[in-house]
Amino acid sequence: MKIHEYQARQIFRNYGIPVPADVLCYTVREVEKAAKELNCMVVVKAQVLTGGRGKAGGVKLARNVEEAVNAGKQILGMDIKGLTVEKVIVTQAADIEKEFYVGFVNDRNTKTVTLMASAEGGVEIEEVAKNNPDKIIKYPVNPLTGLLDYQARNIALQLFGNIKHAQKAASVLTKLYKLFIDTDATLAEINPLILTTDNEVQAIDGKMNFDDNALYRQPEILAMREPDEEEIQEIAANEKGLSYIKLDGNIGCMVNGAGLAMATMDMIKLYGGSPANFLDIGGSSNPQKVIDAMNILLSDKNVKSVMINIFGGITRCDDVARGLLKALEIIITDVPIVVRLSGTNAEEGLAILKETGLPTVSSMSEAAKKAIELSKR
Amino acid sequence: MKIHEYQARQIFRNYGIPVPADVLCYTVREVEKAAKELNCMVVVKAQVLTGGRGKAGGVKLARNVEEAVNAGKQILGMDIKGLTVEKVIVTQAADIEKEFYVGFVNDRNTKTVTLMASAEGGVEIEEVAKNNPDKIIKYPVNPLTGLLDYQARNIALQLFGNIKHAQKAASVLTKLYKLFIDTDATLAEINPLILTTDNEVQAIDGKMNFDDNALYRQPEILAMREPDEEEIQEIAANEKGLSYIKLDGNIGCMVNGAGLAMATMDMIKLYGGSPANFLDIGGSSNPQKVIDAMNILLSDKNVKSVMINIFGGITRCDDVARGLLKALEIIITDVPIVVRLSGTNAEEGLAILKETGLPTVSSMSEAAKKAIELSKR
Amino acid sequence: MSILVNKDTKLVVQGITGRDGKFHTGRMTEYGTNVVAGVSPGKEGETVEGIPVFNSVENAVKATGANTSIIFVPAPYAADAILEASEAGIKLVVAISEGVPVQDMIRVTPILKQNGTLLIGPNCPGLITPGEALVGILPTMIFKEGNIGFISRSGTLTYEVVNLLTLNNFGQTTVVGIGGDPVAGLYFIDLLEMFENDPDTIAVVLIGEIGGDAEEQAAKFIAEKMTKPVVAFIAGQTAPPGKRMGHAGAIISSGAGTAAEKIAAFNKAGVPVAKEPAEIPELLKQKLAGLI
Amino acid sequence: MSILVNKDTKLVVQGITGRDGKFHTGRMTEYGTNVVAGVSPGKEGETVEGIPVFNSVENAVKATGANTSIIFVPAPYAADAILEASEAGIKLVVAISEGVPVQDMIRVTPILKQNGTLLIGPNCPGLITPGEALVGILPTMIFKEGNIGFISRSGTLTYEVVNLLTLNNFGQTTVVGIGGDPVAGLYFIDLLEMFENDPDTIAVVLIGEIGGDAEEQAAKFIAEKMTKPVVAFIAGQTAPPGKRMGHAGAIISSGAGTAAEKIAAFNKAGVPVAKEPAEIPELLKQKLAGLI
Repeated sequence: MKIHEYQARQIFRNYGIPVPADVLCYTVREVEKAAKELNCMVVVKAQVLTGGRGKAGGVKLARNVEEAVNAGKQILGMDIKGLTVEKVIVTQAADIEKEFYVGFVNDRNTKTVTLMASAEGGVEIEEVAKNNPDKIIKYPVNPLTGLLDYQARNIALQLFGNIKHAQKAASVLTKLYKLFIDTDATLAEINPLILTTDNEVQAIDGKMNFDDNALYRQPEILAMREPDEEEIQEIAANEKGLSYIKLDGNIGCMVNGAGLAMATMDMIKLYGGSPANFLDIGGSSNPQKVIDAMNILLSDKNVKSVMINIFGGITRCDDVARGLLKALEIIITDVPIVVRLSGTNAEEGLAILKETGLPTVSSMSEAAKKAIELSKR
Repeated sequence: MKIHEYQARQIFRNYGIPVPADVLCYTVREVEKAAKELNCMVVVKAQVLTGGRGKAGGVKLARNVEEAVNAGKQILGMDIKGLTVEKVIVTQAADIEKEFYVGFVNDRNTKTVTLMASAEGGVEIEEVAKNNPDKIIKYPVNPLTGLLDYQARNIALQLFGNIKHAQKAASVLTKLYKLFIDTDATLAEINPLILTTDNEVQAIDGKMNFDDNALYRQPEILAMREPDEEEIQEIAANEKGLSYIKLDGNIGCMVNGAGLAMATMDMIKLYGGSPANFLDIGGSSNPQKVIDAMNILLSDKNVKSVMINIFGGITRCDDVARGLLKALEIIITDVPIVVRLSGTNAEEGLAILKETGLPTVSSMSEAAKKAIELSKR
Repeated sequence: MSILVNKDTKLVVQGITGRDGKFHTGRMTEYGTNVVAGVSPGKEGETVEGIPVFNSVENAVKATGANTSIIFVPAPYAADAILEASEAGIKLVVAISEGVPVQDMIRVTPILKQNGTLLIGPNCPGLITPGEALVGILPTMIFKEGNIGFISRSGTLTYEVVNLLTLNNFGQTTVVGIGGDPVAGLYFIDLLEMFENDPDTIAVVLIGEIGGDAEEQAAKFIAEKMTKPVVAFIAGQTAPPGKRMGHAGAIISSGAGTAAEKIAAFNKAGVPVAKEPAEIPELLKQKLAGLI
Repeated sequence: MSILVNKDTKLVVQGITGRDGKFHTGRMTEYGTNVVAGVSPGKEGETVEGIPVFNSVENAVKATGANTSIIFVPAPYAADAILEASEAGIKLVVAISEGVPVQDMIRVTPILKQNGTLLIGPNCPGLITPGEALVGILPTMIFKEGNIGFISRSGTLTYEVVNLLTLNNFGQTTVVGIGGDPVAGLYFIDLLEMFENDPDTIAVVLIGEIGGDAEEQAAKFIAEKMTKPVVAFIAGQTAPPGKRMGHAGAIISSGAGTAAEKIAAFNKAGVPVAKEPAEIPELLKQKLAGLI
């Protein structure tokens, strides 16, 4: 789960990390009011759940209220990577002496929360990682001790040189680590963390992602969720026990198992088709789940054919077939469907489906070819 | 640092441990009001910072308001181990099915926070430890992981037998561990933890001690301090860099170093005298410290003679002697003083003190003998 | 021979009284797995599918000498169950539970290392040594004794490919589903090393997917350390970046973890990568014949 | 010979730029201790008393090969400094700092164990091997080379007794002040074992005090494992229960930790306990002569 910059800033503040004041605005009038109140040089920043905001013109410096209003006009309503900007923050512009990058991330290889830090702040850390990997400090935190004070201090000292600045930065690092752990984050990033011209250390941008598996114990984080339209659909699917991601092709896929679902999408592409979605219905033969899945699939008007790909394991294909049968009685659609059943009791399952008149096959590749063919009619 | 039961109950509640409601009362009138409001069988309990309250008659069951008032009259103002009862709590009497003991303590040997638990609750755990040591479960908690859920559950299951009761008790154990760690406690004890007749698990008494060395980071705990007269004196001494404990003898002791101070008291006793105090002035030659120490010593009117026992290490005896000289110029007393100086530059120190006319000696035993002799004049 | 589980496996089932725990205990016992104990607090003395139940793993180990554990408890309690098994001396823990928070796994990892406990999963189908022991939820009928090692990050895709292998007469030494979570127990390289050291395994099939760089590390390990042939498949070539494809670990982050990168790494390591699952048996044949 | 510190000791001083750190660095260097480095964050490149200063223990160890550390930082930062030393590979840490919270020491303990780091203190005067190395704040003029091992929980009482030993011509192999805190690094039994194994030590003087049961454990260890004679003294016979006698660890809790119990334990173990410090040299003479 992602949150907006303004939400990350608030979490940072709650943990005592210095963050300049900001005002959340939904309208140009609110931008004007905020700029007047701040009464200084401000930055107007689009609040959208995607990166590359700066490059797209979603962040503007304004020297006075008039400029802030203009920035607000330009940014509110603009489109950034397919997302419409519905809100901005107006924040005091900082006097930047130097910019740094600091962030914590769950690292698969060391199986730790890992601190990433760089004196090359303000730019995308992925670019630094690609072009100047030696400019990034990677420090895996021992989960049993947490980030110790001396560790934070030594790393901050490497970045900042000056011990007084380093002590302020070390305090930010230990707080950022604490909030990362407390909130079950998967990413907590300050970019840039700045040294101001008057020797203060401040976070002037923030990004946080959270572990979906841990949201059950993070009610305060969950309450911050502001999903876009696509995500609303994904969340709704999740609540029905389905895992759904919309893609831009025209062949709907319904598969049991995430790996097989990905392999199915890949195969459609390999054979010259284009998958409309990822959809994993998991391991049950419950007809309701199939109905829910089909409804989600078919809500995408691009879908021209559907490929149902089931490998029966513990769940037997004959049970799945019976479930499908019931589901297909209820679903009324003229989108053609091809069903592939394989694995446990596949033959019995295919026999059950015969009566539906649907094309039924026993190999994935046949199913994919058929679905592509049907999509082109 | 110790706190009262009513304060421990509040901490327990803050962490979600079930504790029956209680009302703190300073007067019989307040007791009456509380008993009326609770409108049930109540217990009136003296709030004093010492053990053995029950045996002394400081805890009384009252079946109605009249009995509660009588209990309040008896308990308020009573003397328990030299302490006057100034307040009581009135709390709902519980329907006890069974009593247990659970507590966490810092254990020197395992160097861990150790859980102590027993199905023999409600009596002093020290007696259980003496008479039925096998009835006590001792579980050292791994500091790196904390008390894990399965550990709490397994221990609770050993005590309670029934899994539903055990799960409630396990939840109390994990909360008690958490508050122990969070507050830098040295003891957090629930005795008894009860199973009620309607299958609830409740803490109906609580005791907590805290690490004096950690109070600097526990402002909320420090704010709970309610020292008695003796402790006020000890705290005042601490603030002056002195460590002072009043005893009931008549020979005042002033020593540099805690071990040597204890050995000095012991020697006075060994030679037939009786020490009036423990007093460690630490390792400085600052005259003000000597003045403060003498003032504290002499505030005890039982003191008939004073033994100053200094072993010069890093702090040289001649410096100490100069400090004493200055201090003795300011202090006006007719209590006789004997000074012992040994160690670094002891001879120079003794020479400096010659002019004061005080008896000066170079061995501890001589000093003790002299002080005893002086105390008997 | 085989890796990790075999006739000497003495299995304890944590969460045996739950729906899944009970069902799969029956299946594992049927397959011939030596299930010696179950754990369900407060139910010591009962039996499930004929297996004695204990209050704790410690009690189960003391009474039965269990050396391996399988965990069916719900995700919020999984990490605690893993630690309980490890602290009780269990040397291999297989966690089926899906949806375990990453921080829980990070906290568990160093304790397991201290205790010398191996973990498979969480969010995995478990593993099987055909003809000897099933410790997991895999459908047994598709497996066949043989000499191909098999490692995969997914469930049904594993069954799909194993089925193809068996149909093509490639039996398996051991098939391991390591699970789809970002931070898990054993990774590809740990298992590749075990298969390399297993005398009965002559080749390994590896099924990877997008997210992380476990495949890249596996490729490096294969190039540097392995003598046995390996054939791979990578799922998720068409997955969009930034989206979690069902598995918590299957997500392309900031341009890293793509299928293209993984395929390139394998190709560089001399590991043929199948374009689709059906191609795997043929690639294996050719690789074993020294043709590719 | 000696224990723990000697001519091979390469000492790093943590907190070298503080008042105490600086003062005692001078004293230790004067005594002949091989002080190789100091640590004070942000002051790398400076020198104190001629000793080079580094930003971190890690840097100091890399540059100088330091193997022992002494800590003078204030109590709230002491545990962090201990961990820094241990994680940097230091094998003996001596923590002088007074007033360290017990929980900090409890948290530090398992990490030190993992790293194989020995700790003396906190709240201790350190240790000295006369003629070889001083790692602490003890007044050097009272010590004399010889063959008596010495362990104590207190400071000035140690000096009092060592002074008596030296005056009676009992020189010392190593004198260790283990500190007065309830949870500390090395305890009596750890050091008794080291002295037992030190060929130059012929007898040990042990100065205990009220609180805890380290003395009782020492008595048990002596009875079961030691061949060398031990003479003891216990301070605090007249201390009231429930009061902390200066040292955080010197408190009689619920009737346990009394001097009487400790004296009884030593008597049972055949360890003579002096009635007053002045008696110790005589007891030692008699014990060494086999008279008691």
